[in-house]
Amino acid sequence: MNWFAGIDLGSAYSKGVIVRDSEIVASHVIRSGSDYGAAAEVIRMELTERAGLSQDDVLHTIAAGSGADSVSFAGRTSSDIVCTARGVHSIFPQARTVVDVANLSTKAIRLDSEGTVTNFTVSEKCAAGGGRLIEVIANILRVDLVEFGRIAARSENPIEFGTGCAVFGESEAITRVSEGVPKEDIAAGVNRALARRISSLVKKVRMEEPCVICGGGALHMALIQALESELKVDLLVPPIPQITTAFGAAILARVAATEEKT
Amino acid sequence: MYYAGVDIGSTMTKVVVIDGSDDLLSVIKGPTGPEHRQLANQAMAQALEQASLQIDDIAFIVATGYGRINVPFADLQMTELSCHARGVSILFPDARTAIDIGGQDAKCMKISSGRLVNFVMNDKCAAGTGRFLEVTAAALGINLEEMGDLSLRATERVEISSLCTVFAQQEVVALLSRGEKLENIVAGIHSALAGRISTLARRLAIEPRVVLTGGGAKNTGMVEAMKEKLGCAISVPEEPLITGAIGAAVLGKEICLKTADEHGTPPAKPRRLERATFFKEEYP
Amino acid sequence: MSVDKGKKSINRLDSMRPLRAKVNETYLKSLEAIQAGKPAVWGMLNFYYGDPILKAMDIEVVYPENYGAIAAAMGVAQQYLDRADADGFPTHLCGYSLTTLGYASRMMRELDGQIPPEAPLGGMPRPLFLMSSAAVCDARYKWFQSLGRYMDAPVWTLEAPSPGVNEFFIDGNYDRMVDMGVKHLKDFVSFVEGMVGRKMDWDKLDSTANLMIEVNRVWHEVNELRKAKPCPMHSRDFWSAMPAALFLAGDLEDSLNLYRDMCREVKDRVDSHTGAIPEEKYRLVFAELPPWHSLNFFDKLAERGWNFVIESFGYRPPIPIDLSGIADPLERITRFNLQFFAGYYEDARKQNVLGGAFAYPYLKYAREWKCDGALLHPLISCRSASTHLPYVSDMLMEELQVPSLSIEGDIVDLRLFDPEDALARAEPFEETMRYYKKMREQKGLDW
Amino acid sequence: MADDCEGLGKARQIYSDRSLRARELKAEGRRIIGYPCVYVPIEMLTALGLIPYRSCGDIREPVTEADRALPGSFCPIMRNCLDCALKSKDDFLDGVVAIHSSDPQEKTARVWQSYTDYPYFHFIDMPVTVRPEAVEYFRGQLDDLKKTLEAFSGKALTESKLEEAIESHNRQRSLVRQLHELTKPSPPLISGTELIQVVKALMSLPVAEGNDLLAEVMSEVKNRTDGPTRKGARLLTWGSTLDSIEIMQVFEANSNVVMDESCGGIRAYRAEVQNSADPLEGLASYYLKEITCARTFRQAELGESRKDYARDLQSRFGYLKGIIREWQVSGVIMLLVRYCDPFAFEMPSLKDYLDSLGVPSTYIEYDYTLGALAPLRTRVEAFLETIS
Repeated sequence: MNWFAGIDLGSAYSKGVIVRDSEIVASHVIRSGSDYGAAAEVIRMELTERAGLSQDDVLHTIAAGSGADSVSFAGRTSSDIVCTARGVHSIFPQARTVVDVANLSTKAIRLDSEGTVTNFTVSEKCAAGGGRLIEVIANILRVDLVEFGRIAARSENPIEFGTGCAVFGESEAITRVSEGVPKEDIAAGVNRALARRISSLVKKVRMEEPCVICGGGALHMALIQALESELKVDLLVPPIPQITTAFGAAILARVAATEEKT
Repeated sequence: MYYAGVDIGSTMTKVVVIDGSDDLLSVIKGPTGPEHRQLANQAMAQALEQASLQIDDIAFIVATGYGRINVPFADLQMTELSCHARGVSILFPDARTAIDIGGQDAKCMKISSGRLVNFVMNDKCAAGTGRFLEVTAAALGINLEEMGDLSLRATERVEISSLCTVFAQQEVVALLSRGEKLENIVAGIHSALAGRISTLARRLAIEPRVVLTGGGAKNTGMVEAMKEKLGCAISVPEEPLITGAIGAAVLGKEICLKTADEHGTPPAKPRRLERATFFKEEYP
Repeated sequence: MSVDKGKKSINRLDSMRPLRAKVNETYLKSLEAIQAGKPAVWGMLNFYYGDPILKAMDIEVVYPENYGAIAAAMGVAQQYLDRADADGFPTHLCGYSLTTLGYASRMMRELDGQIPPEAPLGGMPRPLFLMSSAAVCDARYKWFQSLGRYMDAPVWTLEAPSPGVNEFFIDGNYDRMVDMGVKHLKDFVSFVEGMVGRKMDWDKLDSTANLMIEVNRVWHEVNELRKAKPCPMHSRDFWSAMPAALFLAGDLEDSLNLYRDMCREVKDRVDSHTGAIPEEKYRLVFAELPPWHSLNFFDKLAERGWNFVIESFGYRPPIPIDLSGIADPLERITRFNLQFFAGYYEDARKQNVLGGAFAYPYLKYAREWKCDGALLHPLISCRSASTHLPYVSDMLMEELQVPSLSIEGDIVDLRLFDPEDALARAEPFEETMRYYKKMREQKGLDW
Repeated sequence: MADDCEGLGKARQIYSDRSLRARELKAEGRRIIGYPCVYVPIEMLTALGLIPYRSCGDIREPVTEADRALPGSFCPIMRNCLDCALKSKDDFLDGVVAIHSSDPQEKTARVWQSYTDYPYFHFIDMPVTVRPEAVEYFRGQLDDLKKTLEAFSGKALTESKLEEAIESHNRQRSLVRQLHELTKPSPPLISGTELIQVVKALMSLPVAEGNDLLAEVMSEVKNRTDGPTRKGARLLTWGSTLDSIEIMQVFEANSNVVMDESCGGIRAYRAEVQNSADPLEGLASYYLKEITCARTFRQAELGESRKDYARDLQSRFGYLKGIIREWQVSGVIMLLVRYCDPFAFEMPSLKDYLDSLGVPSTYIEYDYTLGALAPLRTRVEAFLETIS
């Protein structure tokens, strides 16, 4: 049988996928921690175990993400943007725009009917528009991410968020708390601020529907809703959004292997 | 007569009660949560209990810090800058410069005859605040407390871009996976932050004695780095966290006595602590 | 010489090397002269306007902008940046300006006018006066004005008109620009005469002006040859060779011959279909200041077939203009300086691109040099070289279906530019460029 | 309707809904011309019956559309201005006159012009020095503006009409100065917050209506009993633009702001256009020389042969001396809008000058959003604690 693996080592989370043909047979997500190499090994073991395979069963592995070079067992590395595009394409072949909301940065990608990247843009460094902001603020408000979304949905008048910096978003939230602003308005304000920053990225690549949101940020319903109202479209969400890039890497691995054969 | 200072900082909340001769009767410290009002009441109640006093025994209460507006029972609110300056000058009467490395900002204060006369603050970029340490520590998978001792074991110092806290996380992880020694990275982190803060401090002509307060002052590695960057000796209070609260209490005392002189009686204000529990869900 | 370069994937021009050597040599010569006590002037990029005056009067000029880049590359900038910060200058100001403000602060307030010992390449001496320019960036004349906190050297700010695209063509506007320019230069000349206590040698100015114009005409011709496929000359050669024409470094007769040699070599390459890189798959335009400290990053891109065929509007020679009929050298200089921008206005108006002199040239380059993509390099602390880039990228896409890749960097915080990160984007951008090649075909654009 | 209240009430109303009157006039067939900067010679618009309307952007409006063409690290006010235009919040404008007063203004104007299609758009180039040839060139630029305005309005801009317009705008300037006389007492009769509302109303109205409004405000304020209370410190705010009351209220929470030296305050009104045989000449020299914005390169003497820093400071900031003395200013807030280079470079030198006068000052930076006002508040309070 032909199994292929994709590993996506991000700054905050590491994800892995094993596919057979285009079927996901195993996937796994862990915190990257401070050692990419170790994280990659953990994922590799967990994946093969879950798939009931030995490591040699996996014919080819492609690694992507900021830690890609630390994946010793990968055949080669590939750009996370290309992987994300391929991953989305195999899940939603009709997709033309992708928003990948990672922990620190956000990418907007355009693709054509073959899943080829036709345009993309990445968030500016100092306005790190990523899921981190939500994690940080949820922590301030002492609510988990589910609760965060729940209270945000209740807000009548979300606050305005000035800064794009995740760390200063935190100070801002704290000062708002001290001003006695209700939690839900802060939560909703964060989502809206993030959604706005993401939507201007998407506009830069000239969004075309259907539009998919993936990456860790796609786990936040409230963010998705905020983004949908900013962009005035319905967003498609993959079943396990944070592994989309790893999945794409695995698909690429399969393609690469078959190309080598022929 | 007794006086209290309540300092609701971005990460920690501190309350002190002092008597007429500035002796500490109680010191309460706890993490700042999202419900400041309850927190203030709760912490105050604990402080009173520790000093075995009633709320009405307290002649004057000054609130300071981020959450100062959420202390319902306070007689006066003052900025953390004035309170820090006053607190430092109480602990070190000859102090001329105070540097406070807090969780959300860094402040440098000039002190003259026990009062704040000038200040600079960094709250523009997190790279110059205590958060830089917390965030990078987390990225390295170590505790904030370990950092100081770790950095003292450094054989050399790794250059860390002090540009941005958010991206410094990635940088330090990359350094680790490149095989840099953990202690050398930590030393690099301290020196990067110390560089930022000493530059900020230089906006005020620095005069000895220089006193370092706030969470950053509890970090030996940070203190060493600051000494090096400033090129002068640095004093650190026994408990650097409560400087602001002490200053608040003392300023309260002084205001109280002043009005007492002017009007014969100190400003009496009936006050009551709301029954409080930590993190009570505010929104049913 | 080219043997050790052989490994490199960019096939550099041999004729570029003497030009680069000449610039370094000129720098050292003027340094010696200065150390021997010859007065020096601090200047800034002013587009052939003030430089020929100083050159004709044989005055040594040092350029804090260039020195800021050197200080950054040599890793000594940080202490000057910190000093400027400590002196109260906001940290989001231009990194070069903060570097020299910190430098001046150290030199004047700590070292009583002596050049700081740690200063690389002999440092910058106390100036006789400062020549600033309003061109391109208003932070620049405010920067030189701010140096007055530290030094008693007077500042002359050169005016630099920049009207709107349509307004440029209103009757009489151009003549008034010339008129102001000439009057302004006249006063500048007498100011300089007063400062150095010497009179202007007008014949020398006349020949200097002519040489400056001719050098830049040849230099422009060289770059026109790069329209050929494959492109015979890479941006790296442009940046290496440009200072002799842009800052009028060294003897202009020599420069003229060296640029002619370059023209010959490039022409030979065109005739023999020799490209600047082994296999030209993609032709790119590079927008604004390059990452001086990690230029080898272009070699990695060259391996992928990326050829950089045109670049940096801010450093280009003006589109040639015949000024032989203009008797007054000051007027010739003025018109040549105006041509740096004005050369594009006519064309810009025809295309109805109103984005101004800074945006339009990139459309022209992409069209005429047949570019598949643009690599934009926005700089956190250099707004004037960055603010127009989103608009440029938008226009390139709107008008020409040419995509852009934007990689952030900075002029002093070199760590900000991440070559790895940049290379990670190369693969998807190649897909993007291939896609828009098809789009252009559908639109009937011929590249 | 904009006329159901008067004086301060009306100013407040127009401030909170600035385009209210402009839209009414538009409906009556008048033509409205937007201008993003106080350097635009609005007298020339008034003289042709066009209504000048200051485009300010809106601090409450989060920037979303402008990202398409302007980066994040760029003058937030210009970003905001362009954003409002791209969201057609100023769809009542018949045209825009922009000016090269700063590079962000220039870059924004050019993007603005190419992304929108107003019936009329003119960009004025502006020299940076006050040298005679620069004034002459600037006069020529105004002559070009005259040509395009005449073509657009179909009317001739006669000298007499222009002199009339200059007359009434000068009147407005002197009325605004008289209004500021009323901040001299302690407590002042009118607050900094109210002054912002009045000035912003003036920048949204035809000059004649503005002058009527000023008259109303003046008589109302002169014998009011509900004026500001005495708060101890008397502050001067200095900077590029301070045009939103939310920021001013932070300053005035524990002080009285008696003068705002910014183009949301006194800057456009402190001096007057001098009568001159050639009115365009008069306008050119007023706008280039008299408006004290950091963008203009001033020096003690033209072509000075030696820099004397003290005289340099005098030539750049000397106008503040009288204000500080007459208004008994006890502290100065140097307010910087983030990424405003001309003003950012000015800060250390201004501090030097204020120190030489013995006036305490503090430097505050903000990014033209209402996001995080708490740090601002802390800085101001701490500053007030140091000077009280």
